[in-house]
Amino acid sequence: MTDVQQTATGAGARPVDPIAQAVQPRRRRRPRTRNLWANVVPSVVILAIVIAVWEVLVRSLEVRPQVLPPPSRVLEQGWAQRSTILEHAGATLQVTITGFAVSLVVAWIIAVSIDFSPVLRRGVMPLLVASQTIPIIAIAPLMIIWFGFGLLPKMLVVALVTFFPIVVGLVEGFNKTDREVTNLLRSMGGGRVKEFLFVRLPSALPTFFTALRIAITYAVTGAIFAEYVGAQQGLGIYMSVQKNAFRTDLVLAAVLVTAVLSICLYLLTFAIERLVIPWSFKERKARSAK
Amino acid sequence: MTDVQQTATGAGARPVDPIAQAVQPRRRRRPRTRNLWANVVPSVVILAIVIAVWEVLVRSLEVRPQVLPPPSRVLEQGWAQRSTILEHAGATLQVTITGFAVSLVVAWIIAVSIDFSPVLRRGVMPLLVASQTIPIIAIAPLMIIWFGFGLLPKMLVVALVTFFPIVVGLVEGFNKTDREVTNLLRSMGGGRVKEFLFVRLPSALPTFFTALRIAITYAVTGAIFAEYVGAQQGLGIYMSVQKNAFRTDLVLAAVLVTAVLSICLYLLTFAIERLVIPWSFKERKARSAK
Amino acid sequence: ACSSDSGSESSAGTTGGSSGSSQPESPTTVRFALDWTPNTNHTGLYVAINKGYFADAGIDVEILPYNNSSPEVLIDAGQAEFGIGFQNQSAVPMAAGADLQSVLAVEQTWTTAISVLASRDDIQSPADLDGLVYGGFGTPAEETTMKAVIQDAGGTGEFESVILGTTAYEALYSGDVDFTVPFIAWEGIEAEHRGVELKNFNYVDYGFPDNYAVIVVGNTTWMQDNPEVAKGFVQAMARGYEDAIADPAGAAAILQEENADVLTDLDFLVESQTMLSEQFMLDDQGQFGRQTQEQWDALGAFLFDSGLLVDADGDPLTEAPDWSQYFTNDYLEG
Amino acid sequence: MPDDVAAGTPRIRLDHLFREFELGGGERRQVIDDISFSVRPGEFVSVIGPSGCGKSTMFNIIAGLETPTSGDVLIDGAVANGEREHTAYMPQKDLLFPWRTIVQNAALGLEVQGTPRKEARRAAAGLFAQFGLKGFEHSFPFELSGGMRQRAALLRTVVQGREILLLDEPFGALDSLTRIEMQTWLQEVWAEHSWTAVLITHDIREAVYLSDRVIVLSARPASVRLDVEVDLPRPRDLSMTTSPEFVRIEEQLIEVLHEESRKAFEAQKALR
Amino acid sequence: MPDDVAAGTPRIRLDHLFREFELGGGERRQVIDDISFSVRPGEFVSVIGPSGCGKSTMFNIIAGLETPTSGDVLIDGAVANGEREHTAYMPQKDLLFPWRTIVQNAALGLEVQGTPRKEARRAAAGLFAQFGLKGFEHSFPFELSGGMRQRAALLRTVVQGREILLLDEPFGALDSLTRIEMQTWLQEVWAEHSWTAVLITHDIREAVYLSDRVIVLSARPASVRLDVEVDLPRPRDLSMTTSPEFVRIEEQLIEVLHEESRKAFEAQKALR
Ligand SMILES: Nc1ncnc2c1ncn2[C@@H]1O[C@H](COP(=O)(O)OP(=O)(O)OP(=O)(O)O)[C@@H](O)[C@H]1O
Ligand SMILES: Nc1ncnc2c1ncn2[C@@H]1O[C@H](COP(=O)(O)OP(=O)(O)OP(=O)(O)O)[C@@H](O)[C@H]1O
Ligand SMILES: Cc1ncc(C[n+]2csc(CCO)c2C)c(N)n1
Ligand SMILES: [Mg+2]
Ligand SMILES: [Mg+2]
Repeated sequence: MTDVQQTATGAGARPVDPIAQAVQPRRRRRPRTRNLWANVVPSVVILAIVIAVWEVLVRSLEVRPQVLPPPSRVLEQGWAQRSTILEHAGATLQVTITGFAVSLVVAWIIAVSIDFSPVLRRGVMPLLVASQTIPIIAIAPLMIIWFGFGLLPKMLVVALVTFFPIVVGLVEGFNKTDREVTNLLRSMGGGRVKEFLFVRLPSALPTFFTALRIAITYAVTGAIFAEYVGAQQGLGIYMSVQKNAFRTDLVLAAVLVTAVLSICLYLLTFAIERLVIPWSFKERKARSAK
Repeated sequence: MTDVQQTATGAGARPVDPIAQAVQPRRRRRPRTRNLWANVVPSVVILAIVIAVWEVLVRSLEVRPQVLPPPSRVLEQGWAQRSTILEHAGATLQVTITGFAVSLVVAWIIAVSIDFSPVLRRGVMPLLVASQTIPIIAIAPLMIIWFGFGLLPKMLVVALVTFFPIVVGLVEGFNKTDREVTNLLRSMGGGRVKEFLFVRLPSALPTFFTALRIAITYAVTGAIFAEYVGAQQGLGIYMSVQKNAFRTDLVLAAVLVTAVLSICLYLLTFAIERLVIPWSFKERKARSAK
Repeated sequence: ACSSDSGSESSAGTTGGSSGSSQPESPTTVRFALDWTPNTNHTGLYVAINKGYFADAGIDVEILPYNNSSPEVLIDAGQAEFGIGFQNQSAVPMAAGADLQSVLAVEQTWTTAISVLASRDDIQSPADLDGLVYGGFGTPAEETTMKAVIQDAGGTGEFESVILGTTAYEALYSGDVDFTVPFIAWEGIEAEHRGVELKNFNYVDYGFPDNYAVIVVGNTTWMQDNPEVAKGFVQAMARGYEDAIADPAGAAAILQEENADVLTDLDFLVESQTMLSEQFMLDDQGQFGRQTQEQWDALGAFLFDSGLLVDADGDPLTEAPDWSQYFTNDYLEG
Repeated sequence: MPDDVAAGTPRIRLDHLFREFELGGGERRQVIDDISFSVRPGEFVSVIGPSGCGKSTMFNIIAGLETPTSGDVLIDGAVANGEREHTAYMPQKDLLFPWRTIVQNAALGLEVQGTPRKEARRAAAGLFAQFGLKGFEHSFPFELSGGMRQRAALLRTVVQGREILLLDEPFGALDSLTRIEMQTWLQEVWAEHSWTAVLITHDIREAVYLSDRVIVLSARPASVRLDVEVDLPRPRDLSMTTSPEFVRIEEQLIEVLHEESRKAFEAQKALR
Repeated sequence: MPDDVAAGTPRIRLDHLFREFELGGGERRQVIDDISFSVRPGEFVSVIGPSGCGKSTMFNIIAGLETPTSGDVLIDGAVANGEREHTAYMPQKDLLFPWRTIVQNAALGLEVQGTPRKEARRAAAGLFAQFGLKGFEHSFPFELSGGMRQRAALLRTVVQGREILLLDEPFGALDSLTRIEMQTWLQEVWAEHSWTAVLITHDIREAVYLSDRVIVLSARPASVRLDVEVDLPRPRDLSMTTSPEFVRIEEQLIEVLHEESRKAFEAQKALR
């Protein structure tokens, strides 16, 4: 029954968010707070154990901090250098955000064009897939040769790393609309453009946000990557320099900051989603409460 | 009707392969050969145009080959160096395959453990998600400090890059099994282990292959990446060296080889899938022929 | 033809088939980390490989190509036994307690300079570099070094720095950065060949003491544990360099032969090697490879005074280190 | 069969309709094989036939979404192949958009046709009481029960003010109880308006209960196998489903249908 | 209501069954509220009730998949709360596994219970002719029509040789035509075996047509609203569905059910 009900509105089928889905047990019946609690506690416990074991092992085996510093030292030294690290993090964030903005614009343009032209779709999609097999690490240095070491090549690297999942998400989202909905709209007198605006676009939004979520975690890493290859500032450069200065502790501190940054951006997408497509949230909530 | 029918067997719902799906129009009614034709021709045409424009532009603007060589030169020089490139490609392939094997083993172990223990799931999954926000570019050089220039750190990088989608695919796949199937099996006298063997495992396989496909394209890039950071052989090191020797043409030739390698592995997964879960193929074919 | 255990006494004329019964069955593997893509700074290594000097010493050399990690990091971490270093660069981690020792001076004097495009009329002295952009390599000492030079020339020492690594020179030629540090005998000649004229500022003209521009660095603990292998290695390498001094053209050809897929322009290699061999590799006594306490002390004092030296926690050193610990001629001579 | 001339110009007339699909590789599949029938203004006609026989294809042709390979659709006597402005179409699944509230969903047709938003929504809201949706204007579809969703979908269909309603298994996804309620309700609202309606259904009882005429199609390629007038008085109520006349028609339909279903099934088996 | 003592020990007896679910946050939802009834050996009982009233929950309790909050399930007179070995269960969706052929699917229950593969499949294959599946042993589920899949699911259920069959809306997903065919067929095979069966359905006609007794449950929390004996002779055929006795029972059920449905609906509305 439920299945029938759910798939009945073809256009509204919920996309699968691999991450969000994997994180949360599928059928939750418990209220939010308790759920959060149950979700957070085990990870924190495991994390604490890992960190404790690391600390103890490193200290007892007297591993040199250049090779592997204890977590306490990472935090301590990272804290001592917090202003420098934050400054670099700011630069990275700028690259991430501008690059991601470019990525979004490009992805939307490609996805919408593809949606309107089946020939383009068949022509472009395989190329986009193939483009993902190109090792960015090899292209990034060339980018610097081509575009200098300003913001541009870094933005391009971020865009290159992130646009693909967004395009796929959008194209897939647009295609959620099944034949029957198209027929319905056409029977009402709507053409391809109206079909797009009234159906394909709104029904693609949940999938779009799922893709956005996946893409944004790549974005920060992509930015750091681009910086590693050549930059004035940024966490990538910072890590590279600190590594050559034998400061593994500071490298790890910067890694931590990167992870925190990514996770924040990841969580931010939920807030934006809630703002843009509140109906999707309401629906999901109602369904899980059943 | 169709929708009801398809979702009726909850355990057998087809996973969505973002790439495969995006490449092919959703409802194909035409026979295979013509379809292939229609799919391949547009991409080849577009690719040919891009290459031609590139060639003409580079030649007429007299761009120095160090900056951007014409495609003809890439092919020509790449061909001249084919034995060296192939040798390096062999090394990369070795890293890719051993690393991917490790990744598979680890992913299965994690996914199965998670499937059997909800606490573990809630504890481990958020950590795995967080682990994906760690910039590998920063960790890879540390790996070299820790594990040297041998196969180990490179295998680890490949595994680190690829295990996550596989875990997510598997966990998601295992969870495709809905309450009613579980009830059915339990009413037959099956416990958790039997449920896993009889239902969860086989029903997860299609999703697993989808994830495998996504992961394997990352694998080659991951290997190259690891080599870039430190290796004695492999396409990564080849590209790095050639870039420093201002041989952009050879860098691009190696990029081409990388892409071809990735695409071959990608296509290989289809063959393996067909071998392992023939029913899934038959079913899909029957459905698209309808 | 018989040779002793370490093979250090075997003559130059050894014909290769030297498998004395006393020699260990499998040669010891020594890993050597490079600082850059193969170039004339490395000639001795490739000559020694090519001519079998390492094999004679029972050593199998494994070359670790350049990557984003500096050789010092790899050697300190025990992932390489030896590698290329630079006196002014390697001194920094040494002072911070890295497990490193310099065992061979490949180039006796500065062979790098601060370079700008010759066409830049606005830059007449390092003082004019204030506010401009430096294309850097991500090594710990470089910014401080630049700063010291600029200040000595009367500037403030405030400039921007972009870490580009191997792309730095392209960026200089294309004008994307204003100055960087080429090796005169490598990027210097290369620039000339491609028609780019450079203007150089030499360190010694701006208060810097002299510097062994290229050295070979080893892992101290490992060398102490394997003194014979270390000696065999250093001496074989020295012989390679000595051969290069004696016959630059022949050595250049070997360098090319050993790196056929990257080095193609033999004329360029010969020119570079000739310059190195003739101008930079021998000391006052006409000897190769030796380092002196005076030069280490002088440069060390400069580094210490400039506040560049820090301990493992990043705190500035309070007293000057004992530089005699950081280099040795023992493996070369013993 | 009713005589067109005697009864005036029929609202819909299908005139020797054929339809084939190209399957690629030169193959063709014939789906509709010479269908002709008429629907009078204000008449309620049900079409019933084996699964996959071509019912929806026929609807698409009437709705102007597909063109016949040969033959014509005539609306009020004029050829109207490919014209979409005459019919409003209600699919089996409700196809309510989850991102629109019920009133927004109901106004969809008008909005697509270019009516200003406000006006369209006002028009739609006016019918909510009659459709038993009062108070649910600003709910989202997932907040409604299956029957209410189906009513909303019908509202979306009729508010367009088209001459003809095409209902493609509107109650197929509902459970039997809700279905019976919806049938009763539909027959009430239909009595108030003078809609011309064609209904596809798999439910024989539903067809007889609601219709003035029931048309049975053959297995694919679809042709008219039977065209039965249902001469029961209106308004009908549930008790009438047990009347001898009702039962007679039902039995007649079941028999023909089973025969066609069996044919369709045999054809499917032969394919294997 | 039949008297247990007079009729011998009932096969199933529900004795003042209650069931609540914890909703977290201290809230509880009562789903089953004091259900008691018995099923005689060989009897066919249908259970009918509004959507979401608790029918499946009751089944799960009988099947031993859930335990009652209070009250007991007695099988052949012995308390059997949480015991799973007495019943075989057939869900609404066929739940055939796409990776198993039909015979492998049919043998699933035996395999899970530990019967060696070959033997299990041989046992299952023996029933194929009777279930109209001869020749489809090595087909995959997607190659079968809806009715055949449902028959395969029933085969998978009965081959386990359990004393009691629990059928949870087995024909809910079929279209009306196929459904009627399946009902006729089920009633034939049931006549040959002496299965004790409990059937959940939404289809009143189906309930009356197949059962010896029909039990109507109230809206949630479910309790027994009505327990009607269907005293029609067997074997029954379709024409019997129009007999006065049949119609009388049907009308009685419709009335009670509508009342309950309305209650359930009101309750839902009140929640908003
Ligand atoms: N565009 C098309 N190309 C090829 N075949 C088609 C096309 N559209 C429909 N068909 C085929 O025509 C036949 C009839 O389809 P249609 O949807 O009209 O049947 P139906 O009677 O509505 O079936 P159902 O009862 O399942 O709704 C089917 O076999 C279908 O596969
Ligand atoms: N584990 C559970 N926890 C909380 N509530 C539950 C649980 N299982 C079922 N329910 C609730 O119990 C009620 C009855 O569910 P059940 O599935 O038994 O109904 P049903 O009569 O089978 O419905 P349908 O006709 O739709 O099949 C529903 O409201 C449901 O949400
Ligand atoms: C041939 C050659 N060219 C450039 C560098 C890069 N590099 C590393 S350290 C250093 C000195 C400046 O601080 C320079 C120029 C190199 N290693 N070898
Ligand atoms: Mg249809
Ligand atoms: Mg139920």
